[in-house]
Amino acid sequence: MSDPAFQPLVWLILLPLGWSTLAFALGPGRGAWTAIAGLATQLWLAFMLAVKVGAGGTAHAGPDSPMGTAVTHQVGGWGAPLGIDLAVDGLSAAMLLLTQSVALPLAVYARSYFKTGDPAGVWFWPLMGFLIAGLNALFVSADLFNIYVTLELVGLAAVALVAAGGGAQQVAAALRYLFATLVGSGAYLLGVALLYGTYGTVSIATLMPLVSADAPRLVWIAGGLMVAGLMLKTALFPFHFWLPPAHGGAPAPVSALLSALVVKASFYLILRLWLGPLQALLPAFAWLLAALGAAAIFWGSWQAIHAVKLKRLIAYSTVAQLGYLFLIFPLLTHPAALKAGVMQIFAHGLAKAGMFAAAGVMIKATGQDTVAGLAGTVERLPVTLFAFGLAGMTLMGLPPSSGFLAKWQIIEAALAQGHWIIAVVALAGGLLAAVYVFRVLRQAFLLAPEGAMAGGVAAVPRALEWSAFALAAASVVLGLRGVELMQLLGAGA
Amino acid sequence: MKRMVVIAVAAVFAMVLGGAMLDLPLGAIDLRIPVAANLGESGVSHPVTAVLLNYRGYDTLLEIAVLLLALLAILAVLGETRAATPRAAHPVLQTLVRLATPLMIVVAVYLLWAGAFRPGGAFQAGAVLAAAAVLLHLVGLSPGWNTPRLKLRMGLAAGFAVFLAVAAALLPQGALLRYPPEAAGALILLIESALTLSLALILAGLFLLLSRDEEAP
Amino acid sequence: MTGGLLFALTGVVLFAMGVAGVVLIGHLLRRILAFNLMGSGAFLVLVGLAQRNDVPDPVPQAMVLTGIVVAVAATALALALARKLHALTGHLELPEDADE
Amino acid sequence: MTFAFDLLLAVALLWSGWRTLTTPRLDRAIVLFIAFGLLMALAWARLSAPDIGLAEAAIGAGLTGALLLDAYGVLQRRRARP
Repeated sequence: MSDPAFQPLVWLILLPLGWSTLAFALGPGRGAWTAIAGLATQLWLAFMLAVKVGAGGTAHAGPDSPMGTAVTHQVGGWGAPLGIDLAVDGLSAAMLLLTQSVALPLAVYARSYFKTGDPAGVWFWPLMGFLIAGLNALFVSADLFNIYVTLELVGLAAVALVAAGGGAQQVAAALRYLFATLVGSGAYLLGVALLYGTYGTVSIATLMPLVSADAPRLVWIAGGLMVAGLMLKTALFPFHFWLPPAHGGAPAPVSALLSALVVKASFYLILRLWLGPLQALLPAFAWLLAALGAAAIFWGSWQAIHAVKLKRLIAYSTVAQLGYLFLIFPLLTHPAALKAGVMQIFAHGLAKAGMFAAAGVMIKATGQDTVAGLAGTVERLPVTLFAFGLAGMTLMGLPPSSGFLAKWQIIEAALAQGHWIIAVVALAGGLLAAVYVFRVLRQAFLLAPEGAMAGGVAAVPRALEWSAFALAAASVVLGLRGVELMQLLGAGA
Repeated sequence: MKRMVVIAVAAVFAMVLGGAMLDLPLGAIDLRIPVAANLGESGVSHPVTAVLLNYRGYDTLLEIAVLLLALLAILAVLGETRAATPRAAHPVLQTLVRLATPLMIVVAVYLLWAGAFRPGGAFQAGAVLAAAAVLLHLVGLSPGWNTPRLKLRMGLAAGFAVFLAVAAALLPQGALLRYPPEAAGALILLIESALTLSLALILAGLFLLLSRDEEAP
Repeated sequence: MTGGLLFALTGVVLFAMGVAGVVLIGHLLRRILAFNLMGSGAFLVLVGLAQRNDVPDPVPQAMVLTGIVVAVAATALALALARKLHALTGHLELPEDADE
Repeated sequence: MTFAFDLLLAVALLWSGWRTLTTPRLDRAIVLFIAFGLLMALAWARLSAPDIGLAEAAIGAGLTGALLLDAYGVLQRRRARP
């Protein structure tokens, strides 16, 4: 373990960059096994890192920052503020663990999903590699400008995945998404520029005491720009306009990656700024964010209940579920609030990946992307329907799923501080989720109309059904093993 | 209506932000001091190159990944299309470009070499080479690109791969991209040479790949 | 006022103009132009504000070099998508999004 | 004196940026954008950042301009043969 070359946090960035470059060199349609082997190793690395952080870290290279860092790495050996520091605390370790745990089953899923010759799958593997590398790099970075570069890496890879091999609808959705993500990171970059201008550094750890000591008006504007840009990238209501077409129109494995991980990255960053350098400033906006979150829950659920297409329904459900994340901001003084937020990130990440994967199976089997077309699928695709149901259970927040744990903690933190309104919103959101989940399940249990299924349900590879099931089941089982995750969050903070 | 509102909001934003900039005291930290103080160990004497490839070399590593990704994204978005067949330009123009190309290569090599101690470096050198490739295409002396074959893909990825490999190989030194001071100059030159080649190919590729969908069915 | 601060203020106005352009303009190529103005504005603020005492600062200069390359990458991808959309639909404006 | 030049340059930047967005003809907008890029290169030189000036001229104005002009050319040709 003391070998300087064995540093999980560094390899979590180098490895996906390496295998995506290799997949690119191997050529069109190649690289699936490279990706799966790489992701399996990364999952192991993320686990090792979480164990290390949970145990208190080894304080390698550099003192503990005020961010409560457990494991740090000074790239180039210079150290902040001259160089760039990487830092992993409980929150980052949790995000890394989630990223690899969602990506690995989805890679197995995608290998079966993109049959040879599918134009959407030609460059899928290197694109996915850059996406995962960008996410991992974002979660470990402790430098605001470096984070800008990782944001662009994630954003461009995500846009390319939406558009790859698609028709006019996908290309239009990708363009909408591209402009949203570029304006979002542009606003973030301007905020970083203002911070650098004010203090002369972009290192998170160096900035913390400086901002707390003295924050001129310019820093407030910088904070506002950064958070606004990241809200746009997280698709918080009313900035959600780009999400449903992009997540609803992309191929199922891509939708799953985007909904489960990509939108969480920008949310993570808001949280990171909130708990870190902008600590003194942001609480002024806490209720604004919570109100937008509540609006997202109601608007997203309403749209999901009325969606015609299956994947649209799931995409609107993402808009709603992202709303929960913003409910925690007024509650953050209570320790349960952060735990609730991270549990919700995990619950939604696993469940939504499972749900999109299951939807992909149903669409492949029935040949159409509509809720109405699902009639009769329960007999042919029991595993997939079960997966969809389990994922739905997590989204509704039923015990013993991780979604239940997340909502329970939000409500606990809300009631402890007398903010019962937040508890009411959280409960109402669960009921609305039940409406759209049961809308799908009810349709699937209906008998197929005569003649409509003339072609029958097409056979679907087992790997598709079972990887969807694994993700959905994980979202439920995590509810039983949530304590370990919560302990990790306490570490290094 | 929407138009007026957006323009008004933008104007107010610019005024508020501009106003907040006017009476800003100097920052608490001045990175010019450590940049200059460590220049001796950085392996180059031009401060911007030192920041770009040493102090903040990790940013540059990820930035090359973004550029390679953009090329890959364009390949994925446009799919299989036939390359545009260039129309042959006037012979005088062709001769001019033929003469200019070796000159541009010399300029690129100079820029690459100069980057160590004065303005210049891999990006500028790569851009000049890319411009030469685009000119050759525009006057009809070289064809457009199809889906790149193995050799071309290796060339496109080489710069990033070398950079990544050096970054990883330096881990036993204690950290990612931690150049030993005595070898820093040579390693940076190695990375920059590989980057120049790949950047030229990628930048030219952005143009040559985009200009091909002309002939798409 | 110093030159650095002057260019930083210019950058703020360019950024505001660029964002307003991206929001208001439907034509995709013009939107791409607007995005580039926005980026140039942010770059000017980054270097100009840091050099408001007119002493060159290599750190933001290197950051802007990185930023310019990222911006050209984004521009090229945006153009590829716009050209693809034009080839598929014959239009250079985004269609209304509908769930059907 | 130098400040007067900077002021002139700043005004020229804003003017060319504004015209890029508002001029009715697309080809003019692109040419104005390339002019804007060259003015940016000049501004970088004034900010003692010749590295950025070189990159801006080559990549910002040069490559981006070439990509835009090429896209414009394709649109014209597609329009010419429907």
